[in-house]
Amino acid sequence: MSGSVAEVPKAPAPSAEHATSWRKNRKLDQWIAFWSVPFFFNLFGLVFVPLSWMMPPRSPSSSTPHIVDFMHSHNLLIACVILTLAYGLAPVSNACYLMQVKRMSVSPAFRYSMMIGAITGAIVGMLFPMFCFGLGAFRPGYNSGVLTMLYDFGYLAFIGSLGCFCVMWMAFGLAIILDENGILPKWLGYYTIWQYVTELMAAPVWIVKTGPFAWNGLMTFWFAMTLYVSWQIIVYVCIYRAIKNQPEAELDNASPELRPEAVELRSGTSA
Amino acid sequence: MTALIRNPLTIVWALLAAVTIVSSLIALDGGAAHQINTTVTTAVLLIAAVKAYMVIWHFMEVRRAPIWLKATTGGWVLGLFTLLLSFYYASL
Amino acid sequence: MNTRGQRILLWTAPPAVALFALAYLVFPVFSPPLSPTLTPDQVAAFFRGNVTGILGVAILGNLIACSLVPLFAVTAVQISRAATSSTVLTYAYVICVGIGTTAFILADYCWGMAAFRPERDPQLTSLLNDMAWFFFIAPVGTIMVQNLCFALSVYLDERPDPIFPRWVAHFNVATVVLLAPSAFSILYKTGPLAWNGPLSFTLRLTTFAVYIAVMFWALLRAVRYQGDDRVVLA
Amino acid sequence: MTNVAEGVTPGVDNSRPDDSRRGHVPGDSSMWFFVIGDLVIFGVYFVGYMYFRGQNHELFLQSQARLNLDIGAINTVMLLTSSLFVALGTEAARAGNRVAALQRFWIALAFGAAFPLLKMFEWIPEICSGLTPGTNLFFMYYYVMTGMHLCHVALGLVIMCFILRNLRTSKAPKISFVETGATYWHMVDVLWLVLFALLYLMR
Repeated sequence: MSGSVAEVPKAPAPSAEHATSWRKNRKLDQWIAFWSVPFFFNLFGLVFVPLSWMMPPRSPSSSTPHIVDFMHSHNLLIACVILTLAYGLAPVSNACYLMQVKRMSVSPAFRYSMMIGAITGAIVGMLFPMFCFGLGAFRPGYNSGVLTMLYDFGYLAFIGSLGCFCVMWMAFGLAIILDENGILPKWLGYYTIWQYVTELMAAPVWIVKTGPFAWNGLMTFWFAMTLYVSWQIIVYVCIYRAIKNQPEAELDNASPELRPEAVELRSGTSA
Repeated sequence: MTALIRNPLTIVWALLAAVTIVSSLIALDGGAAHQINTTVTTAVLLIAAVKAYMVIWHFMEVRRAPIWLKATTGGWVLGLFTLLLSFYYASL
Repeated sequence: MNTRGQRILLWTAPPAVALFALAYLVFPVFSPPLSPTLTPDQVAAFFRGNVTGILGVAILGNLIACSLVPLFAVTAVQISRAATSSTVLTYAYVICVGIGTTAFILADYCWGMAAFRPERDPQLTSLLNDMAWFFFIAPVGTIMVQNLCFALSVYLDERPDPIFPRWVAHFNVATVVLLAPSAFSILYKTGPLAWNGPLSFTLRLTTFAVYIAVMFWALLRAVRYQGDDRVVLA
Repeated sequence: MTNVAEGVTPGVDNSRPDDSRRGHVPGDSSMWFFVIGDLVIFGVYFVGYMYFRGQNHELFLQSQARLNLDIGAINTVMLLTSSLFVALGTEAARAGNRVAALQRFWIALAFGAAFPLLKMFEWIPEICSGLTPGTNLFFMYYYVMTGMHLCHVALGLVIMCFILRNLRTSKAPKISFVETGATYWHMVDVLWLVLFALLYLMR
C-alpha cells in the first residue's frame, strides 16, 4: 500500500501554476478551506485577548464587584458579535484535518469520531461560553448572583470542556500513528497525544479556585496553552505540506488518464 | 536461571531495588518528623537521579545509542535535578 | 447508484416545513416577537400568562428540531458529487449542520425551561428568555459558512454538465448576506437590528424559509438528473 | 489495529538492528521523540511542584505525612522488576529466543498490572478518609501527577499486550516494535522514580 503511494507521480511544481490563473489550481477548494483557518484563528485570538480581555482568564476567586464590572463591559458584546459571525469557520478548520485523515490507510471510524467531536466541541466549548459572557453584558439589570453564575459557566465551559476535544485529538493522533500512507509525520501523532493528555489535565479547574490548577493557573491554563498554540501552528504547517504534496492523480477531480489508479487507491484506503 | 541471575541487567535491578529500600529508610528515619530536612531531601533526590539515569542507561539501552541521545537524556536528568534542588534550596 | 433513498429523504422536508410553520404561527413568543426591552418582571408575567402555548410549541419544537437534517444531508451528498479535488466542503457542511441544529435545540430548551416553572425568580426566567433569543437569532455563523461551502462547490465544479444551475450558488451567497445582520441582534435592544426588528427577525426567518424552498426544488432537480452517476462517499 | 504489531512485509524483518553498528537507537525513532517530549512535559510539572512546594513547605510536609509510603515503595519495586523483565525479554527476543521472550514479557505484564491494583489500594482509603484533589495543593499535585502517570501505565500495559501478541503469533516478530514498546515502558518507570522521590520521600 505504502509503496504504491510513493510511486504515484508528483504534482507539477507550484511555480507552474501561477503562469495560468489561480482559478485553474486543481486543489482550489482545499486551499480556500485551508487559508480560511489562519484567518479564523487570528480573529479568534484578537477577539479574546485585546478586544474583550476574556483571555488570559480572569481569576475564579475575584470579588463579586470585579466580576460584575467585567460582565458589564460593552466589548464583550462586540466580541460576541464577531465570534457569532465567524464561528462557522471552526468547522472548516476541522474539515481540513478530516480531509487528511481520509487519505490515511485507517478506518473511516477515525474521521467520523473526529467529526462528532468537532460538532459537540463547537457548541459546548465555543458558542455556549461566548453567549454566557454576552448575556451578562446584554442586560445590565441582572443581579450579581446571576452574573457570577454566567461568569463561572462561561469560563468553565470554555476551559473545562474536555471530552469532546479529547476524543477528537485521540482519533487524530491515533490515525497519524497507525497510518501507513505517510500523509502526516509520525511525530505529529505523538505530539497530538501530548496535546490530548494536557487537555485531560484541565480537569482540576472544576475543583479549585486558586493556585496553579485553577482555570487561570500556571498548569491548567498557561502550560496547556503553550503546548496547544505551538501544536496548532505545527499542525497547520504539516497540513499545508500534506495538501501541497498530494499527488494530482489522487485528487477526486483527477483527469481520466490518471483516474483508474486513483480509484484503486481510494477503494484501498476506505475499507 | 543462573544465567538470568548473572545477567548484568539483573545486577542493575538488584542495585536499583536496594537503593529504593535505602531511600525509603532514609525518609522513614531522618524524615520521620516531617520537617524540612535538607540532608534527607538532597540524598533522596540524588538517589532518584542516579536511579533514573541507570534505568535510562541500561534498560533503555542508551549506553549503545548515538551521542545525541546520550546527551539529550543525560541533559534531561542533569537539568531536571539541578532545577529541582535549586528551587528547593532557594525556597528555604 | 439508485437515488430512491435520496428522494425519500427529500420528501420528508415538506411535512417538516409544515410543522415548523405551525409552530411558528402558534408560538405566543413570536406574535408579535417579545421585545428585548421588557424588564424581568414583565417577561416573567408573560411566561406565567402563556404557559400552555409556550410549552406546547417547545415540545413540538423539540420533537421536530432535527427534521430538516435529511434535506441538509442530501445537500451534503450533492456537494460531494461536485468535481472538486476533495470532500473538504462536504465535511465542513456536515459539521456546520450539526452545530446549527444544536443551537436551535438549545433555544427551544431555554423557552421550555422558562415555561416549565413559571413561578421561578423573574431574573432567571428573563435570563432563560434572553438565552433562548440569543441561540435562536444570533448564531448565523454556521449557516453562513454552510451556504458558502455549497456555493463554492457549485462554482468550483469542473463537470461539463453542472449538478446545480449557477444561480443557485448566487442565491446561496445572497442568503449569506441577508442572514448576517442577525448576529448584531446581540448589540441592540431597539431598532431594526434588535432581535424583534425587521432585519434580525423578519428578514432572517423569511430568508430561511425561501432558502429551504429553493433548495428543496434545486435538490429535487439535481437528484432527478443524477441517474446512475457515482457518488464519491465521504 | 493489528497492523501495529504485524510487519508490513511478512517473513522479512528489515528492522532488525545491527548490533555491531555503533550508536543504535532502540526502537522507532519517533517514539524517542515522544519519550523525550514526555520527559520534558513531566519535567515542567516536577519543577512546578517544587516551586509551589517552596511557597508553603509546612502544608506539603503535613500532607506528605498522610501518604502510604509502604505501598509507594512496593510499587516502585514492582515497576523496577517489570522493567527488568521487559529488558530481559527484549534481549531474548533479539537473540531469537521466542519462548524465553514470551515468558519474560508475561512476568513483566504481571508485575506491571500489579501497579494499578496497588494504586487502588492506596487511593481508595485516602479518598474515603476525605483526602481528595480539593483538599489542598499537595493532594492536587499528588492526584494529578500520579493519575497522569497511571494513564501512562495503562497505555504501557496495552502496548505490552500487543508485544506479547506480536511475539506469539507473528512468524518474524518485529524487533523494532518490541524495542519501541520497551522504551516506552522504561520511560514510565523513570517518571515514577522521580515522582516517588518528590511525593513520598523528600522533606
